[in-house]
Amino acid sequence: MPEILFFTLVAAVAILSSILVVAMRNPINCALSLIMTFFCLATLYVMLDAPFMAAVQVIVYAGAIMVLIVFVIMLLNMRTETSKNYVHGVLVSCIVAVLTLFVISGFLKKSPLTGEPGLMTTDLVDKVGHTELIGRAMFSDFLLPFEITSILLLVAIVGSVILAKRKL
Amino acid sequence: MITLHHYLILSGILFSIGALGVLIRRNAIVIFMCVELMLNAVNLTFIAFSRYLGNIDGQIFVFFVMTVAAAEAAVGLALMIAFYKNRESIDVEDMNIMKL
Amino acid sequence: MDFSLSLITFIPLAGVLLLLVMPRNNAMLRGTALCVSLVGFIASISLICEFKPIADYQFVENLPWIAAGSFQMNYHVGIDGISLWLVILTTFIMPIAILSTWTAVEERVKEYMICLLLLEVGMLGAFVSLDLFLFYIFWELMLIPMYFIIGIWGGKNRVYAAVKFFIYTMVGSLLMLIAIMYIYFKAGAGDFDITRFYSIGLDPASQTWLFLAFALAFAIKVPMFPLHTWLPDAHTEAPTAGSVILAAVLLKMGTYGFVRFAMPLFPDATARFTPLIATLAVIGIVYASLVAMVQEDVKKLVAYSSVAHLGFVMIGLFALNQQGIAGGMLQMINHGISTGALFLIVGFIYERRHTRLITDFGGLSKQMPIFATIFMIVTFSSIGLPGTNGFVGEFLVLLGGFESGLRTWTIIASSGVILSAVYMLWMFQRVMFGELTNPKNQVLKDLNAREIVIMAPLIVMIFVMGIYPTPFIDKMNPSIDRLIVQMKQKQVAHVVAPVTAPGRAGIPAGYPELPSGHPAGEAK
Amino acid sequence: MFDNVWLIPLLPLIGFLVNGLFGKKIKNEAVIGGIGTLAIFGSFLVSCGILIQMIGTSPEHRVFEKVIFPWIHSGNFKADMAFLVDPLSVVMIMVVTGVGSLIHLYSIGYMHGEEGFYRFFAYLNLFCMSMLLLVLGNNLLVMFIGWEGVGLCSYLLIGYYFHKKSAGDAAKKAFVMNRVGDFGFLVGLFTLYWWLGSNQNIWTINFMELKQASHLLPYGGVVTVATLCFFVGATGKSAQIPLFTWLPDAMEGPTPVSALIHAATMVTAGVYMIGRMSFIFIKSPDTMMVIAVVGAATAIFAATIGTAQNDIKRVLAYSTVSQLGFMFLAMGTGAFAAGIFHLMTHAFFKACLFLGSGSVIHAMHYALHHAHSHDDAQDMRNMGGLRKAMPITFITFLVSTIAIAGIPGFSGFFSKDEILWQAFSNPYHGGLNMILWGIGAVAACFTAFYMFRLVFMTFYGDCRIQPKAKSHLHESPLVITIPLMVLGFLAAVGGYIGLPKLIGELFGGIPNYFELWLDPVFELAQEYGHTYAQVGGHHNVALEWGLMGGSVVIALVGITIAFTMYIKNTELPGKFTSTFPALHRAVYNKWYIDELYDFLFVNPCKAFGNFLWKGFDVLVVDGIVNGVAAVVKGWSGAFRYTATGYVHNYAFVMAAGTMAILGYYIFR
Amino acid sequence: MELALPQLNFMAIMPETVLSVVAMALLLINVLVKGEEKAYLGYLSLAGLVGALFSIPWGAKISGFSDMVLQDNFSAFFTVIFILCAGLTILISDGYFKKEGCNHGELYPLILFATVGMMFMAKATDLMTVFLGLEVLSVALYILAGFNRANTKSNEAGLKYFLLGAFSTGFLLYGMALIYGATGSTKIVKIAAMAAQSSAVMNNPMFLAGMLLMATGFSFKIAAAPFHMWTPDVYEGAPTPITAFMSAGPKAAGFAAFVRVFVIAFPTLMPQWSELLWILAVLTMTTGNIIALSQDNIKRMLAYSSIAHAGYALVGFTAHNASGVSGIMFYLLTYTFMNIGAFAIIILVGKKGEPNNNVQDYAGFGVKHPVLALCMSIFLFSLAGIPPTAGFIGKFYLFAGAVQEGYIWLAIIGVLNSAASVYYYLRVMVFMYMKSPEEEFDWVKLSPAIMLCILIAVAGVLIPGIIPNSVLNLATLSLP
Repeated sequence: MPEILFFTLVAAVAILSSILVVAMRNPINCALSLIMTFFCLATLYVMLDAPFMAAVQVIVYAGAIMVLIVFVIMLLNMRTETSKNYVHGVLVSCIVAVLTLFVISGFLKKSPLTGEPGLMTTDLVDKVGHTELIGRAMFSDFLLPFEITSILLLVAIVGSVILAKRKL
Repeated sequence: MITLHHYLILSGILFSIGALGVLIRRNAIVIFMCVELMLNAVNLTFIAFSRYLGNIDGQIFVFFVMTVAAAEAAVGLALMIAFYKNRESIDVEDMNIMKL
Repeated sequence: MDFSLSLITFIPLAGVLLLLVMPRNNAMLRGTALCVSLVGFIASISLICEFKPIADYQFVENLPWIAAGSFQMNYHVGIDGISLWLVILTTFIMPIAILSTWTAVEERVKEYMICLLLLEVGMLGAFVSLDLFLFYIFWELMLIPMYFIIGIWGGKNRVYAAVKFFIYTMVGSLLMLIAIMYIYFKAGAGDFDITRFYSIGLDPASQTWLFLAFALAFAIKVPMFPLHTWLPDAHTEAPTAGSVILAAVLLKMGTYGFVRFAMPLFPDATARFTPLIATLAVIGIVYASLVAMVQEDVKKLVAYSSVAHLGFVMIGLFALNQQGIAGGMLQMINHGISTGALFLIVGFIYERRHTRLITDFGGLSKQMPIFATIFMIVTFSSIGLPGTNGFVGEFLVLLGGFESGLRTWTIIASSGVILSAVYMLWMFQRVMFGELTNPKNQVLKDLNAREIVIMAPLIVMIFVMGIYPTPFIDKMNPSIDRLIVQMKQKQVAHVVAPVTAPGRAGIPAGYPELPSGHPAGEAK
Repeated sequence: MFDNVWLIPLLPLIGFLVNGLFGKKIKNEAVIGGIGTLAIFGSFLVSCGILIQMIGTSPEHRVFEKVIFPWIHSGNFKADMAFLVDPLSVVMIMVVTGVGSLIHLYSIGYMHGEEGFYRFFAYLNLFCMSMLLLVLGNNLLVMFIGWEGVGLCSYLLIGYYFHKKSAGDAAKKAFVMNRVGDFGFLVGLFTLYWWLGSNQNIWTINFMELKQASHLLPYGGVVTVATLCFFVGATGKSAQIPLFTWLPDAMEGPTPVSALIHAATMVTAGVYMIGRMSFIFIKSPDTMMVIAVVGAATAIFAATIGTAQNDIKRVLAYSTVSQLGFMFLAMGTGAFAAGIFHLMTHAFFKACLFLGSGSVIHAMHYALHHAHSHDDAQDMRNMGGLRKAMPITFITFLVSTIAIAGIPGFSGFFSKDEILWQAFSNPYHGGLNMILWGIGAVAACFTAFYMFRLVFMTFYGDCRIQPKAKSHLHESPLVITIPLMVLGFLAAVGGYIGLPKLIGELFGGIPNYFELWLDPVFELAQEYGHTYAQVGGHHNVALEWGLMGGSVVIALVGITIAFTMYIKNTELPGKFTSTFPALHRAVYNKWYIDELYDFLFVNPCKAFGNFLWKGFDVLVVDGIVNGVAAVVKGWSGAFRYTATGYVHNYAFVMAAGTMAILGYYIFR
Repeated sequence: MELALPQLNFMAIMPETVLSVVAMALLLINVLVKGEEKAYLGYLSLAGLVGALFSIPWGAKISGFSDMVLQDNFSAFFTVIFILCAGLTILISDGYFKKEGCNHGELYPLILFATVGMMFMAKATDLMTVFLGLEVLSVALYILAGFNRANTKSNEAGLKYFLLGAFSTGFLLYGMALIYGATGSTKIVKIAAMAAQSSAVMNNPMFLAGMLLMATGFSFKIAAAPFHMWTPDVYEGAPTPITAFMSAGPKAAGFAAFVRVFVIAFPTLMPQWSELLWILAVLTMTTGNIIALSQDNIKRMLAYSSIAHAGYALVGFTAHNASGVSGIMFYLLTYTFMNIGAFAIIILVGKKGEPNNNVQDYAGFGVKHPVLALCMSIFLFSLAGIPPTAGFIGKFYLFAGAVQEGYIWLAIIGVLNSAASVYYYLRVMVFMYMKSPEEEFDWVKLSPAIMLCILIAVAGVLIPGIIPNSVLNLATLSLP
């Protein structure tokens, strides 16, 4: 019972802050709200027996990516979006978003969990440790994706340099 | 008892809000942040599934999604800077040289 | 295997390659193109000599071409009596066409000649193909050079005409492509050999749709009545050679398609749609004649007359008897010769006066007697005067039509012989007769040697085919017989009722019923 | 000699080719004319040979077929280029080559100095060839070649003076009207071929085979249809109602042409055709009646118009139409031999008349030309009293006029009388016979009247030519007058080979050679006819004499009226005109038939064609095509605005699309 | 606990390895090469591509890295397409980027990395590899689209592509997540097995929804309507060689992944996705062709045309039988030739900054440069699907596949579209040949590289058009 209360609280904060991301006029405020959401999600990850993911969420997402974003916002010096925050046709977009919600929740409600159950029980996580589990998986079965990721990051680095460096 | 569906519905809500943000905001950076919100919603789904299935694959996937998000953030922001240099704006309503 | 057909088909292609590497010396280019086309013609003459009047396909070459996945396409060519003459017609017309724009086309001669020769490849290929896929390839291949010929070397409104020509034809042929695929899958594993498709028994329902798809493609090309409007535009805008080839050969693709593909492949549907096709053909004849009558542009007039003439061909083909089909086939060749000649004639005066309006002329006979004579012969050939080629075909068509279930249609179609005289002669009169009032016309020069050389073979053919058509008919007869037998065997249900004998009940009341015996015999 | 029948059409063909191809180079008129004339004269000689040979053979063997080469063979259809020599075709070739030769000869003089002299002779030879094909053809198709060939030559020769618009118009009109007839001919041919083929399995268009198979044909019914169609063909070629209007206009051609084509030969092709297929025509009583009625009607109708024309050739043209009507009347009443007989005599006297008028025109033209006058050389109102200046022309003309008027002793009398008598007495049309005879008789009266009016206006009375021109009038050269004389002679005596039985009996039973000669041809037809019509119902010697006398009287009445009006009392015509102005106007304007046709057919056709073109073809048919293109382009123009350039719009579409897909599949 | 490495099988990713190594090496070499000589990097990358081409293990079925990838003929075939695409792009790049003044050496490694991404997509047998391959490709493409950073159009193209691409990634990922949830695996074979085994999975709405969301994600990549909207803007704005690259390679990669995932993972949902693809195909063809009709900018026009071509390929996918799929493969291969060939000509005609990319600017090109115009015509005719070009054979197989499966109406709509498309292809030729030249086209300079590219492209259009046997057989042998 306390769990569900906690979940509800975290979820409410996550939803609220995400709404703020969409609604705030100042991009900095948006970014901060987003960071708030990320923290909420990290909390939820912990509740889902994924402490390592929670940590990564905080470090990578809230720490690295959001800092980058805030930095760029500062760089581009756009404190506020002066007159118009929203594009034209907000109402229709809202309808679509509500529809999205409706559709997604519509099928999610009816969807049982049918996947093949795995071995990673809460006990195992407790016993072995989440990080080790992740690490083992990452460097055995998921070696290739991991390597691809390295290429991806390399590409991103090269690209950022090419695109944003003052002088080439 | 918190069930899987709690998480799924929450992620659905976040996904929808993210999508809404993409649709209605003018600022490219904010739009990108909304995309990130969507990705995070997906991440939540993955991790929830992973937990309830007892299968680690989903978490690994989330890990990669985060990496991708980081890479996209770098490239996307670089693109925005380049655009801003030329146009003094990152308002998506200014991105319409090419149309029709 | 005898490779003569491939040789004939691809001689022009060799010419194209030759032209590609030649310098831009107009005289040389023209000469080469002419030589190549002449070589092609001479080579094709050998076909006539070696062609045996039997029903089988001859000079057959069947080589595997594409065999991948579920498909098997062969390079399968061969000719029978039906396609023989169309091949000859094509090779015969080409040198004439090339000669015809000897001086009219001064720009981009190289491209022009290449287009003409490529066009020849396409046309010949389409006529000799016995593989539906191969046929389709050639069929579409023809569009490209023709498009350029109209579009680059055409008149004022050439772009519109060229694009219209291209897309109009394309729409029809693409639907045919779907139909080809459908038949292929219906026929089961194998190749695209038409003889194989002939023998599969399609159910009437799918025959209906397939026939419609084929018929649309061919009817556009023919062109049949409501689908004809690309023709006047294309003809009017095309340069002389383009018009000549368009009229002489390209339109025949449509009728040839009917007789080679649409009809034998779908006998039931053919029977079912015969009334419709015949109706459209008849409407085409009368309608196009009436429209031709009031045209102000000579070329347009001739273009509309083509619609009418091809209407006759269609009637003949769908009469589905020996005379009708033979007539239709002959009429195809005849139309190629006489209408080709008419376009050449229009080209001659256009080259001199740069106008085609009938009202700009008048009284040319006085200034250009040779031209007048030739024009007159061609005019009468087009009208179908006995002794000229036009008659034999038209007569057999009408005879065949009358014998078949299309009697009523044929009678209406016969009125075309009146109307054709009306519009052709009226045009002839306005152009050639009367006072030579226009000062620009008073200085016109008569045909020069080149122009006479161009016209001479056509004129000869007009008479040869008119007076002695036997060799032409004899060679095609066995193939036509086979076609008819093939179709009658497969026709399950005839929508057009077979000829019903009126019997002897035609004697008016009041006259005594008579025994059928010979009265003279009884008297003695 | 029979075997050489192919020479008959070949010689003129050679003449045509030589003159046509090389005439321009030859230049020498004598040579050109000589070639042309000799070509046809050669045919004449061959024809004579054949005639002589045929006379020598027994009547049963007077049929000879000669296949030259196979022409169109397709399935069960077979038409060879083949000739049929029988008494009927021999008569025709004799007339064609004989009269033809004379007219060729005449043309050398008449066409002297004309531009395109060679062209004229080439055409003339071509015409002779076509006509000979027509009469010699052993099947309907060869006949049809000739049939259309003569139409072509007629077109070419009418349009000989192509720079004149009227000539071009006339030529075109002639050809088109002929084509209307040809359409009928073709349909008739098809009907016959198809019916016999599909019902009796006799697929033929060969005359002899048709003749053998004719007993299989029913009476009436399909035969009526076929024969009526053929008859439409005949009306076109032979200028009968309703397709007669081209013939008067055809006078735009040079006069020898009028003589040869539009009097002696081509226009009689319809009659010949009916004669050739008499055994089929007779099987349809209805058609016979139609032919007779149309013939009679044309005879009287054209005759009335002829009374009011002032152009010398037009009078003759209407006269021709009228005489052709007589021939059809004969055919329609089953008097085939008489019809052919009239055809022959008519060829003589009408050719002579035309040539005579040509001679007059020639002289007039010369005279007026030298007087620098622009008066119409063909208008009889400008003539008068020419008999002194042109005696030979006058005499031959007069003889022919007497012949056509039906004065006993001259050829026209015998033939015309025979027709009238048979129209009266032949049993085919019951009560109608009397009426037919009556109409024929009245037409004969008119004939006499307008012909003598012509003679009187031209050769008698005061000379109305300008004095200046008068002195230039002179008789035509020999080359012109010789044919005139020969034809005049024939017009006078040609009738004696077909003496009516009645008269023949007077002279010791001289048979009607002509009828006897043609008997093998028409025998079968008569037999068929007698199966449904009683013979000799009216036969009565006294009656025949009476009618003969009557027709003479009628002719004399006509002549007298003409004499009264144009010699004795020259104000009468004027008075008559002013008394009945409407009638005169109507007659003078040919009963407004041309205008009627324009109104009924020509103008609506043009208007309809214009409507179809501009109102339907361009607007609707092409409009749909271009409309489709325009609609597609329009959609294109509209749809391209979906690409607004705004990212959020694009994202919106993507999201909406995704949701639509999801919603559809999840909740359906 | 031992770290048990699975069977790695580097053979399975041989070409990718080669290319990655070459690309990284190039990044280093780039530092040493001066501005004018960046072309050498191009040559080196070409060498790398050739190396990759030869390192493809044909005929083998090698799965590696715990079934993350599967090297089979299917992926080999697509790898060839990607290598060709990259090679041809590199051939036309040097001249263009020199002209535009941004011939940075990073271009070549980026192209190679994008190619690597595509290759991974084609051989991915795990949704994770699909996703990562796609991201490598996408990220590289975002950069490449915005490569000419001084050019506002290029900026805009890059940014638009990025925003929309990221957005669509969200949907794709969400779909993958749902599939994962429904089946408990991201391996496509496993997914299929689960669906086949258990009706609970099959009846799970999540499974269906996941499939649909993945379909939309892939649709974005292959530019199928209504997920095509980015295409014209991005194609127009991106540097022309990159446009050429994007129109051919990533589309092929998208199809490769799309086909493999759907055919192997979702055979049980075949009725649904087949129906969906039917609708998408019709929408895509029609939208692409209709809007292309009124385009003046030739790059934009080709963008719409490429949308339409995706539609044609979807026709074959809808049928997903042997003819259809081998048709897709053949078509994508030849489409690479014709489209890049056409873009090569566009590059030649274009001035700096591309102010003259309108159809009207081609007036009289045929007179001034008959050979180039002829090549352009060949490409355009091939795009229009007129024999004897490869475009026709490809379309034939695609539509024949549809007909074989009874999708007659789809085929009919397809050919009607094809007929309509002729109009705008012809329009270019109208201007090239049938209008009188207004300019001298003296800036059109043929470098050996671009000549080679055009030559290869012409050969690649004509040879498979006339004797398509070998290519078709290869495609048939390479079915997934």
